[in-house]
Amino acid sequence: MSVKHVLTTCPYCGCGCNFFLQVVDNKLVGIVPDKTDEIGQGKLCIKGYNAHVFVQHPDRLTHPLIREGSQMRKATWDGALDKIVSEIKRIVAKHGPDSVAVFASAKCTNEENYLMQKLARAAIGTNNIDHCARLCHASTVAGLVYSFGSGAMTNSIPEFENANCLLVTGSNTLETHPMIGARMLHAIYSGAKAIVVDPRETPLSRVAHMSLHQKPGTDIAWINGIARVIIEENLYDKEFVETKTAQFEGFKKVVSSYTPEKVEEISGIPKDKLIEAARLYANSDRAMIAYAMGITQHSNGTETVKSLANLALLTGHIGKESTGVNPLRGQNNVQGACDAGSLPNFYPGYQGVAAAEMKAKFEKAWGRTLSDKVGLPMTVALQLAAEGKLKALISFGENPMMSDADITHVEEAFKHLEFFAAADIFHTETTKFADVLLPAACYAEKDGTFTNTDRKVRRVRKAVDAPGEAWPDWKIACELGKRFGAPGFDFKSPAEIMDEFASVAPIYAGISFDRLEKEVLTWPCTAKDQPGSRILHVGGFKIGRGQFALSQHAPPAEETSEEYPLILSTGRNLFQYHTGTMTRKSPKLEREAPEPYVEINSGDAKALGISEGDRVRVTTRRGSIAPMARVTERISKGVLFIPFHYAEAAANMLTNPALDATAKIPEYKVCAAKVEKA
Amino acid sequence: MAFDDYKADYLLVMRAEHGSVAPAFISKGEEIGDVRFDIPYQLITVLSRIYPQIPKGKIAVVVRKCDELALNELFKRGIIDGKRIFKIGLACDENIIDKCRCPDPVPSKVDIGEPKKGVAEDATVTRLRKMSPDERLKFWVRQFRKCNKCFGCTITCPVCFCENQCVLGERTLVAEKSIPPGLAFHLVRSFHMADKCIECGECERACPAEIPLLTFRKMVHADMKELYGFTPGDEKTVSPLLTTLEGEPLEDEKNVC
Amino acid sequence: MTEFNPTILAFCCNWCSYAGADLAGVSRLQMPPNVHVIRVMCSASVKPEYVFKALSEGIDGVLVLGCHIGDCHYLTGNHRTAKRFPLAQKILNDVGIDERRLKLDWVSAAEGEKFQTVITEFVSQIKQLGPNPLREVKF
Amino acid sequence: MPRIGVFICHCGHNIASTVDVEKVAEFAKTLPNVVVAAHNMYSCSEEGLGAIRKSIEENKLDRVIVAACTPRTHEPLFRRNCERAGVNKYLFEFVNIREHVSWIHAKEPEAATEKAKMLVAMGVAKAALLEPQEESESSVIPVAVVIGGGISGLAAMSALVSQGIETHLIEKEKQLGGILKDIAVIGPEMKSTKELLDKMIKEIKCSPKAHFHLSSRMTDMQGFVGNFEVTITGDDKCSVKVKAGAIIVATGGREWTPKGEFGFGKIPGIITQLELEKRLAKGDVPDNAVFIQCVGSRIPGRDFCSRFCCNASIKNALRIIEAKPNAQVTILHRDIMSYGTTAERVYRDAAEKGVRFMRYGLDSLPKIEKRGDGLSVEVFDETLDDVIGMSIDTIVLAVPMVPIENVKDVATQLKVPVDKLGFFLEAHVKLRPIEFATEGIFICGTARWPSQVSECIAQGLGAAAKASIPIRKGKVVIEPITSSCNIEKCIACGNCVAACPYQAIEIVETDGKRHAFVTEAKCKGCGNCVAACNNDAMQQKGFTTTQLSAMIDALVKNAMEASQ
Repeated sequence: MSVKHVLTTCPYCGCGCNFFLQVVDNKLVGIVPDKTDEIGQGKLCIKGYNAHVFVQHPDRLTHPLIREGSQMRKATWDGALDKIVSEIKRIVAKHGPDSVAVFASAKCTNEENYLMQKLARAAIGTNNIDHCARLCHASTVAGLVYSFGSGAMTNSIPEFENANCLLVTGSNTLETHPMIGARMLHAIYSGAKAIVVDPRETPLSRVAHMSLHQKPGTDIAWINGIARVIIEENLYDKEFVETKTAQFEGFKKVVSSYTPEKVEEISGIPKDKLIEAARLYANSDRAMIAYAMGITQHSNGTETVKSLANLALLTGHIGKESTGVNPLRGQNNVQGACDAGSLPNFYPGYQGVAAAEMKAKFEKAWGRTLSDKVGLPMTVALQLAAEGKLKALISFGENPMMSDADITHVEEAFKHLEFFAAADIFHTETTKFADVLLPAACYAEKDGTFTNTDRKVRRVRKAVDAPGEAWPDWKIACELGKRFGAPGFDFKSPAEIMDEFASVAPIYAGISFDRLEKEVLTWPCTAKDQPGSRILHVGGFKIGRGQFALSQHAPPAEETSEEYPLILSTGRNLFQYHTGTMTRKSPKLEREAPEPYVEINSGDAKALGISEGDRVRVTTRRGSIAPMARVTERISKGVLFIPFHYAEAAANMLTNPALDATAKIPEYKVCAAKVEKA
Repeated sequence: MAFDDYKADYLLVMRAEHGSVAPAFISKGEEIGDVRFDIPYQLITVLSRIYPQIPKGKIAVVVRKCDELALNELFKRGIIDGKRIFKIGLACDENIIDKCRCPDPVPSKVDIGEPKKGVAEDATVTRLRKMSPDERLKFWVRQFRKCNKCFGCTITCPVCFCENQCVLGERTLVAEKSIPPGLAFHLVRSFHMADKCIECGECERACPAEIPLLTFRKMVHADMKELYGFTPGDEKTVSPLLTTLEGEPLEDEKNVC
Repeated sequence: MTEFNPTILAFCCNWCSYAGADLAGVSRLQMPPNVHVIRVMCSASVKPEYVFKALSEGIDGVLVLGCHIGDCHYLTGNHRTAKRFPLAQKILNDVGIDERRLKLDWVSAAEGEKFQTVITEFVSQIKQLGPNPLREVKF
Repeated sequence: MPRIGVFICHCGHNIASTVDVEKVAEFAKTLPNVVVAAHNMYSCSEEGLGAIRKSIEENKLDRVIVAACTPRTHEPLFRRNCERAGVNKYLFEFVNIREHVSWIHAKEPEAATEKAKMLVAMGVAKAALLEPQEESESSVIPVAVVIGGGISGLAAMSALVSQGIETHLIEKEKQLGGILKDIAVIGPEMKSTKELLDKMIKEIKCSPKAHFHLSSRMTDMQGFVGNFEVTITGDDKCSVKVKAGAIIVATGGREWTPKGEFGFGKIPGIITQLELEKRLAKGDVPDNAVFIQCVGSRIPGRDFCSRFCCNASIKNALRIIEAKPNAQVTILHRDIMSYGTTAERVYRDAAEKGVRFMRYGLDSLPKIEKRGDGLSVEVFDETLDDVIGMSIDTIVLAVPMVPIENVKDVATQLKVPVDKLGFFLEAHVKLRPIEFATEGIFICGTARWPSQVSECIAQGLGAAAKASIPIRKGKVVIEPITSSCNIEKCIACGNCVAACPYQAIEIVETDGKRHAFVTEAKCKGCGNCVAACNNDAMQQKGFTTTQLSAMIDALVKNAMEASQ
């Protein structure tokens, strides 16, 4: 009898809680939260407690499969890998390397993402590498890099506990980042004033000091409005603005037109509330901004992010304990996947592919000539595929057929692809289209690291063997790299991969598995003798000055009409996770939220003769689904909310694929819809 | 600490690992390592997950007083076989005693640590008892409003053995209002625990929302004592909720409430 | 604001208290119309969980009526009832719900008058206590 | 999706005069899953029943609700009606808006109508979740066991064997007859006991179906109605197991032994009634005698009347006087209980024949002293208002009948209750007087209560008749309100086992999983286990947690909407 308690990191949200997997003779029997972990503190959310359930599910993929007509036939690893390489080579020869794209995954480890982008760049020769960050915080990376020079959370999770003011917007924190939400609760119940701005009433807003409900897609308006009040009432940090920021005057001019009255008209937030919120944020010395998809998933997401950053610059609430601008990253390793360079415009460590010296540096490091052409973002890549311009795709664990906007259109893309190879742990809506499907190991079956939302690099440890012949993705990437004839793909362990990653990415320079055995490290960690910095921008910005952005309110890409009078917003709930591949195979989670639903304001419901539990039909210009109605006062009049976890009524059949100009993130949060009784 | 001291095949302790403190279920012959007692893991819960997988052999486990009582409740229900368990008594330190407001922190047999005096009362309980019902309700509503339905209080509880079958996950009793789950959730749980809870306080430690669950448990504990003079944690006595009135004062016809 | 009109739930056992209620009806004994009876076979089959559920969802009061101790159609069924509900009351009290919103009493098949008295008294009791505060509480 | 039909009954004016039945019907139409709602004058009339059946067919209903009177009287009728229309009868739900609404809220029509709506809403919510049920049956072993060979047991046995039912009789003594063995004649008719017993025993013995287990006792009983197994052990320690479908308890009672009352045991010449019977049977007749009634009965602690003692004393007084015409016989009593025409006649007859009847009170008990080789009795005569003294040689104490010593053992073996005095307790004194709550076990004779011989015989025959019902039918029907265990959910905590008053539940193991198991034939459907179960594994048919929760939800929903 061998009984193990394996310390590892949760595979769900970006909190990055640590827990022990209880293993008896290679069987997972339970989970024990790690009481010495600074994030979880011996606590977990319901998903964390169930994170072991799907791992040994009978439906796991166990053998490589190759398409033969409509059938998938069992294949050997050699057979499958050779097939992928020969197909890609053929297509590259015919259409050039940029006709191929690789999707990495924010569920995979840093090491794996490092290899996936290396596979695209060094082995295939294209910068067409991207992952689901495109769908969540692409606008954050773009926006905050502009404002501060770095796209990550400026402060750390434990700091929420000591804040005396929280400005939370576009984040249903208690449901989507429960352990961060817990810290916020602690702060609130210890007297901190929380301002929650959201079209829905959330578990957090219910205990918050102020709960404001803006009309979806009007964020820049109310944010600028707050900025104006702060300037008008001289509540801003003049010294900080003068010494640490740029473009204040221009900014001042832009926001001057956002009078409380105008803001109320645009966003529906009462003007006195807006003023109160502005004063509260400006006058608190430990004021933290936290936000998520509600801000980023808009056709003007990047601008909205910048405008939030403006508030911090204006008040100097940055570079100090319990302040800053804090994007709450959705995936367990979306931060790490970006850090590791699974982005079309960045090498590992946010080193631009367009910059000649960076290209040179990596050509030297990898011993291959690299493309200087910025690659295709995931969303654009799929559009091009639909137009037949992108020919081949290798996807590691992505599920665009559920997660991307306007699925009908995404389906076109997959139908048009000449060749599609996927690696995943389960069959998904996307793997249906695969020509080659590879069985991958999940988090509990491999070693590596995740970087959680507050930039902590946390170990993932192998607890049980992968099912059947499944391989960890890093091994798949290595084998593919070798077969493409590229050097530098024979790694024996994730530790070795991390060493190479650290050697090329300064922000990870100090990080190694030996150190992680004893401690949790935070990037930037530039030297082996440094713990890394919890708080960014202390004493100034590495780009010199913080940049005020001149963001103007613009209406969403799609506005309500006679036919589509309601605004549809999408998102997650506490119990399911993203496309449900894992959570829907966990009985306890499924039991809590078993079926697709649409939240509708009780007033609207009454008007439409819809009552709780009715089957309804929700339709937009793109499609139509039939979820169950959940009638509630907790959502603003005229707004609908549908979680996107449910394939049987996929919210993304409805969403608008309109993209943010810079970040190419789709506008998941706003589109025009109608509801009727089904 | 060595196997021979306990003639056991397995040893369940807490030890330092990867810069954390971890529960460790060590088979005979394996390295025992750097054993720690400062972090209060609920080892009985840890054990109860593993136990069904271990068909035979004697298991030595480090137990605090509350763990001992928890074991008795498990023995009583035939969930764990007492003959297979060897208890290594651990006397709690002041820090933990205070955290648990624990009246009785000394195990029947102390092998580790110095026996320390217990804490007489839970300040919050006293405060709540003094309140008017309305104030008390306000207090609890404000607390329970934070509940995020993680089920930590049930999952980490050593005497909560319904496992995946807990009714709190069903829609029958706890209304579907997403989260927080409302008062019924906590009332039902407290009733179910009334004749089992041994006040180890793990539910409170495990609550991300920092709801004073142990305080609630202590109140119900007092109720059971007052009504039936019953205290959970004894291997022999049957729960009063399962016995008839034969020969009890309650048999009096006036017994209505 | 019109006078408070409580909504009350009552569980009656098939053999005694439900029959007692029928007898009250046959005898045309008048009583306030606030009580809604759910028939169960024995008061011992009433889960205290039901009471918690009902009160949490805003019901103003819950009655549990069974046979007199010793008369239970199921021998010692109501003994368990007599054990469970005092505890349920205390738990309600612990969280600040007035325990008088839950009442356990014994009504035999022959006690139409008693049924009337129990109902009338309980309703006026609840009227005194006022609406269940949880009606207003939004979790 | 269930298809529910709701039928509101006017019950003539009984309901309609208070409740606005049309409003209620209209409201019912708006409830989930209701496809039709109607109201009719008398739902229980052939016309009303026909209308319901018609509607079931026309609307393809699979659930039926009648809102009318109490289910305790009319439910079977409406269930049968559903069956006739092809709907499983357990998909019928009764809502009581007469006894529980119109009759008790006569002065508040609006409120009554509102309440009726709520109750209908609750009924609909439950009905939607009802499941079809089948009455299960279990076979019955065509054998009866009678415990006790006294007059009651023999009466029962004779009735059974005369029906050709295999019957085993257990008697602890060597010979049959019980207490009557020692009694020569039975009052008031002065019939000969011997003739009675011999006739009965002879009849029984000539039946091949009769089996006697003398000098034996029941030492164990397992099983349930139709399938009992009784272990009978003889004084010789060897035991047999008998399988039976029904059991009749006729263990009788015994004469209470005085604890020194009036000097009993200390002063010679003071005997009990039974002792006197023995002497008279031998022809040993006292020259004079004083009977003292109610010795040890109708006093605090044993406050019952033993019912036969008065007649017994009168009978024996007469026998003495007949044997010795100038014998002086006095009966000291606290009220003479000689009910029935014959007994009353015999009582007056005795008085005429010179038997003296004197009343004494508990506050002035007769004083007895030894005088010479005789006895002296002093008693305060209430009518003369003076103390009377007399000297006699025999004093007879009329003591009550009490339960047999080992009554508790028998009770625990059979798992049946006894009352405070230790007599066996029947299911219901009026409704089910000769059977126990536990099905298949019956009771007769003095095991239940002190009785006259005639009553014992009557009860014996009655018990036999009752016992022969399942045996003749060959099967027992189990109404589907029994509990069952969802093995998936069950965690074998044993709460239900402890809660079940009928030992119907045990923890068993099926392929490695421990779980509770309910023996349906033992389950009476009290649902105690359901309330004891923490995780809803135990469910009672027709009263599941989902069904009752749905009723609560319906009430909450409608009440909250009404209050807004």
